[in-house]
Amino acid sequence: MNNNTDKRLEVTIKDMVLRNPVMTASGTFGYGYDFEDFMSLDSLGGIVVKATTGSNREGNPYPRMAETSSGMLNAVGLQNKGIDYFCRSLYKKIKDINTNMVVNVSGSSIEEYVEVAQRINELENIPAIELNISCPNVKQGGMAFGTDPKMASEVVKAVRKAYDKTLIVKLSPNVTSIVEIAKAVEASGADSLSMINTLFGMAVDAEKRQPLLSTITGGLSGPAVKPVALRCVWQVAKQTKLPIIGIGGIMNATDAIEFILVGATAIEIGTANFINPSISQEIVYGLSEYLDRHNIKNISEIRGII
Amino acid sequence: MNNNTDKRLEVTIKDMVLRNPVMTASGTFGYGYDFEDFMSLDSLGGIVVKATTGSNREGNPYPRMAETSSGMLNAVGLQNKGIDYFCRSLYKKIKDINTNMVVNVSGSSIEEYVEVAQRINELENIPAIELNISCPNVKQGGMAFGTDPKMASEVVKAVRKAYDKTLIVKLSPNVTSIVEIAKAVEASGADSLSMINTLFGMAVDAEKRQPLLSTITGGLSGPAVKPVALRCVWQVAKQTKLPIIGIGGIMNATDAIEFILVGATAIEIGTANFINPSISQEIVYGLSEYLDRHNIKNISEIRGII
Amino acid sequence: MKYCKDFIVVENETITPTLFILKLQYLETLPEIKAGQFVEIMVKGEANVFLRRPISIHDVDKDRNQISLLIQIVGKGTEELSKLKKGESLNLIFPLGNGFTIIGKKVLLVGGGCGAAPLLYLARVLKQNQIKSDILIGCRDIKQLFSKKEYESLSNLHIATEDGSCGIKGLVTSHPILDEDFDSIYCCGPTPMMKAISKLAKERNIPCYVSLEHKMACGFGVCLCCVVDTNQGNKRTCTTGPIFLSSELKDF
Amino acid sequence: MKYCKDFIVVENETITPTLFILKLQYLETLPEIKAGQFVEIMVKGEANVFLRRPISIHDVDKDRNQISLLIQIVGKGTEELSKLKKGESLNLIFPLGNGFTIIGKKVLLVGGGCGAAPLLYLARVLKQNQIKSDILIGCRDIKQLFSKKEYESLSNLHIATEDGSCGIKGLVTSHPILDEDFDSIYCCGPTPMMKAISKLAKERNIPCYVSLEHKMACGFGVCLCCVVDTNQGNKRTCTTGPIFLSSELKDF
Ligand SMILES: Cc1cc2nc3c(=O)[nH]c(=O)nc-3n(C[C@H](O)[C@H](O)[C@H](O)COP(=O)(O)OP(=O)(O)OC[C@H]3O[C@@H](n4cnc5c(N)ncnc54)[C@H](O)[C@@H]3O)c2cc1C
Ligand SMILES: Cc1cc2nc3c(=O)[nH]c(=O)nc-3n(C[C@H](O)[C@H](O)[C@H](O)COP(=O)(O)OP(=O)(O)OC[C@H]3O[C@@H](n4cnc5c(N)ncnc54)[C@H](O)[C@@H]3O)c2cc1C
Ligand SMILES: Cc1cc2nc3c(=O)[nH]c(=O)nc-3n(C[C@H](O)[C@H](O)[C@H](O)COP(=O)(O)O)c2cc1C
Ligand SMILES: Cc1cc2nc3c(=O)[nH]c(=O)nc-3n(C[C@H](O)[C@H](O)[C@H](O)COP(=O)(O)O)c2cc1C
Ligand code: FES
Ligand code: FES
Repeated sequence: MNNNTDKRLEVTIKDMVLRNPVMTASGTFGYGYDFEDFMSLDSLGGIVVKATTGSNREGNPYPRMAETSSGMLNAVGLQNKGIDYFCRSLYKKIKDINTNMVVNVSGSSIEEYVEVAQRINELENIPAIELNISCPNVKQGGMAFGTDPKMASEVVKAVRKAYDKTLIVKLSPNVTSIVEIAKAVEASGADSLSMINTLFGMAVDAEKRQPLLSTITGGLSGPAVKPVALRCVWQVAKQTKLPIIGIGGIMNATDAIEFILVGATAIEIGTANFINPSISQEIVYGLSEYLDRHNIKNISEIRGII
Repeated sequence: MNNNTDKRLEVTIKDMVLRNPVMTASGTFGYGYDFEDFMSLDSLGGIVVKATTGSNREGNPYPRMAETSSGMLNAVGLQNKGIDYFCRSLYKKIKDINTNMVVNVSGSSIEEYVEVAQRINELENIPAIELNISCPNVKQGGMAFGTDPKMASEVVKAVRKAYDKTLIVKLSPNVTSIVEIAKAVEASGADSLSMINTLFGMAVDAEKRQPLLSTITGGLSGPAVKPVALRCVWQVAKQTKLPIIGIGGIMNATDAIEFILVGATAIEIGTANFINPSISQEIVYGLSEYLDRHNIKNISEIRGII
Repeated sequence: MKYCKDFIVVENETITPTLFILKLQYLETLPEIKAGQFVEIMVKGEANVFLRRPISIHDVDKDRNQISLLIQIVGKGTEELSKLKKGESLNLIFPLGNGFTIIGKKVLLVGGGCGAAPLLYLARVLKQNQIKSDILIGCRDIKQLFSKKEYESLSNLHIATEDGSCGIKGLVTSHPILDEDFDSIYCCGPTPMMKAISKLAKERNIPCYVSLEHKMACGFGVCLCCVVDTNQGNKRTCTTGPIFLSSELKDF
Repeated sequence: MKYCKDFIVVENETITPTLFILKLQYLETLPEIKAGQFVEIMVKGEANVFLRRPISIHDVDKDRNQISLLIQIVGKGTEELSKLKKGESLNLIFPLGNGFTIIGKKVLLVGGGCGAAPLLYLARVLKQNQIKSDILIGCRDIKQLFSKKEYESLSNLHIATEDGSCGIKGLVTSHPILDEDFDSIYCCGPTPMMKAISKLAKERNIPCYVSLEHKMACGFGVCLCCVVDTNQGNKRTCTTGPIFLSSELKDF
């Protein structure tokens, strides 16, 4: 069966129709076209491109990466060329990719988030933004907005006013109660929640006696974080009504199914793209196989049954 | 060199002198004597025995364990026979073990914590307690005390009044700011901080479509959590003055050194004991070797240099 | 006394595509091992298995200092073990668990599928102690049957196969040998089978021992992950068990 | 076009206890590969390596559709690769990176230790293009020297060893060949060496290309982990590089 047409996998997130629940995570899939050599992008439900901010950002100094047990730390720090460049140059390159092209929006102030959202609102072929209030790799803003329910609420309200299309808000796991943040974001007008962003971590070179990242701390991703991500999705699915996009350590279709079972409507593949650049397409096939094997008529039948 | 006598490794935590920084973590080392077949207990700096509560607890139903990528989830839920049984029966079995025998103290109320601490205060051969305000596996108390600075402060103050010897408080990583909790605990009279307890997580059986733990969620341990643990120790070491015991995913001497580099005075080995029951003793040897190789005269030279 | 030591694979015998027997050589003198005890295996290799895997001791050859394990492939750990080659080494913690308590002079052993693993060594021990045993093995078909000759040399072998390709056709619970009288019954296999046999034994007031394969993190009593609900509350399967008198278990 | 495909190991040649050459067979027709490009290797096996490992293409045999990699064991991934046996398969993403830009008619190649890996294929390409090249290799002693015959057949080989066991005694930077005039210099090796050669080249106004071995998560431009600070800000080493004109790098 051609998965492109496996109707059982279709899901919707507010106004955005996804041909299947498989999306790719911001910061791990470039602007999509980098993967054209390895797979057909139109097999995917959606692609979330790298974080875009108000103006050009150089990000953090090298080294920005450290491998850990079943995972990696990154300290990229939102390197990107800013919203102007995005609208002027990148948008043209991605606007005809035949899947939902979602932009991850970041900033250091409410004004910056709003400005970027407003500009993207005008781009016809961007059906949704993912508001990144959970990046642990920048000093100002980023995770701060995502760890305080009041700040989270403020930024979401402000962006909601400026942005008409599907508004996904990406949550941080580095909080005492992710449910509290999720509820605040829900009440402030978000259409969907995606989670989790990276866990706040660090790595050390014992021989050289120094940190492995230039910023000392960074964001942990990969299979190591999956148990935390599943717990977050499960908690939030039980206590809010918004469609959830599950993220964290998904390496294969079984992992994706686990997220759907605990309540995710869609999922995003992150770090796995580095190891197998065609994994996201393979996971789409894997989902169809799972439905076949378990005789399931529509993926929604198993959503949130745990 | 016999590590038992490698003076370079000696450390102190308030009034407790450890012949080396290597301790074993509560819930992973039984009451110590279970490991006598595999190693000499007197090679260790200390042993933290299983959580003890006011009265008998049956813990959670089976299944209580799920394996994850580079880690495991547990949902034991503080099963133990209570403080009476501990004083009456277990204490006799452990009091002559020639290392620091520390008791992990848990409870559902401040009164329960105080009662247990008081009783242990009277046991001559228990030089310290580790106050467990961070267990994610019980409905009441446990982690709740460790995720709110005010509650943490209250329980520590109350126990401090009832307990004269070395008071270690074990912190949860499942908080927005571990530094905030650490400072509250420091100000309330703790002598030392140990961290981290397990990360709050969950695991799912995609084929059977059900959670793998009877309690659905549980506590994640093992190498998967090491980056988070290192980050917690590093943050707290920079912002408080208390000696820290580093815990989380330590599998070998290199891992132990990493914790010391970011500020830990001692470390505890947890899940690794299940895989290699003589690992804690091997890590003591590994530390001596590291000091030899790097020509370090005393372990304190490298403490917190990152 | 428990040990944590390397063994050397002397044979890896394929029984069916998902069932194999590992014969392992110990380089020292084997300690006393009771039937029903188990080992915790460190699984190396690309499967990237984190915890050890508990496996019953299928047989013991004291003279040669060898033990054998009967293993069914159910996941990545057992799959990895199935690839072991002669000469490779394997780290075990052993012997673990309580082992069977032998009661009476005429006993019945009941095994289903690969769960029957500990019964071969039990039959051997019973014979050494001049206790008369019958053994009833249930399996899907004749291809799943293993160690038939050994069983026959140690005990009176009775067989039930689902397709009738060997012995009677049907489940073990329908085998006529169950109508005979025994001093005790020792049962290892799938939980539904063990429950059915327990029920039968209870009705006839025969002590029935079962072997529980609970998930374990340590296998030697320190993690409290493997508990089973008993008349005296939660007990560790790895130390109080894995062999329990079925009447002590809440669920049986 | 980039590919993610399996290769088959046809040879694993040990040079020194920590240095080896893997010769890999591609089962299709190799695409165009530029000297200085690299591959990202999926490392399977018990080392439990999470990310791929970037390794330069040491040589290409177009006729046979083979490539070779020169690898130094520095950690668990390279250690695991060193155990590969003839016939085993290896998954690669390739070809990655920009490769060398060839400038001029008389060029110098300078390599230190295993960093010299990409220079063999560069020398081959230069010869194919009738460009006269000298190659200067520095290493600890004669035992560390590899592919000597190949180099000699492609280029004028000059050697500097720390102990004088081959060529001149001393560091590459003290070799007289550096006094000659070149249109460009291509330098691969330890960072201090590349910096020293760059400095020398700068003084004499010769364009000098260096190859950076930054830590990479993806290797094909999407993670932004591998950046280097250049005159135009942070650039990805894996796509803009790994070959950079040293005058463009802030640190050089
Ligand atoms: C005391 C004891 C004795 C045992 N003796 C034998 C024996 O002699 N021969 C034999 O083949 N097996 C035996 N087992 C079961 C064996 O331990 C498991 O099959 C094995 O651990 C599975 O590992 P895996 O990595 O292949 O499977 P995984 O990939 O971990 O899991 C695959 C599937 O098996 C299930 N599973 C995993 N571990 C267990 C477990 N401990 N019990 C039940 N189901 C499990 C999982 O839920 C999953 O559905 C015994 C178990 C215990 C506790
Ligand atoms: C473009 C490129 C081309 C390369 N070409 C070659 C080559 O042809 N031959 C060769 O032997 N090596 C080459 N390397 C280096 C090689 O990638 C690393 O040595 C390898 O990834 C180490 O993996 P490991 O698992 O053995 O080491 P690890 O266990 O990961 O680490 C061991 C030690 O090596 C260091 N290290 C790890 N990765 C790198 C890295 N990427 N760069 C520098 N140090 C690192 C670590 O900090 C640590 O000190 C190249 C690297 C790059 C980026
Ligand atoms: C190198 C890298 C860069 C990332 N950049 C971003 C980003 O710009 N914006 C964002 O919201 N998340 C970013 N993330 C987080 C991922 O989108 C994802 O939430 C996280 O990696 C967990 O998923 P995984 O375990 O599947 O990788 C980044 C992750 C990695 C590894
Ligand atoms: C099975 C199990 C039981 C545990 N029981 C306790 C406990 O009773 N009290 C406590 O403070 N921590 C308990 N812990 C947490 C450990 O002491 C330790 O903090 C945690 O496992 C992280 O360390 P590790 O990664 O080295 O295992 C338990 C952990 C495990 C795996
Ligand atoms: S498996 Fe750890 S106590 Fe039984
Ligand atoms: S390694 Fe990912 S962008 Fe270079």
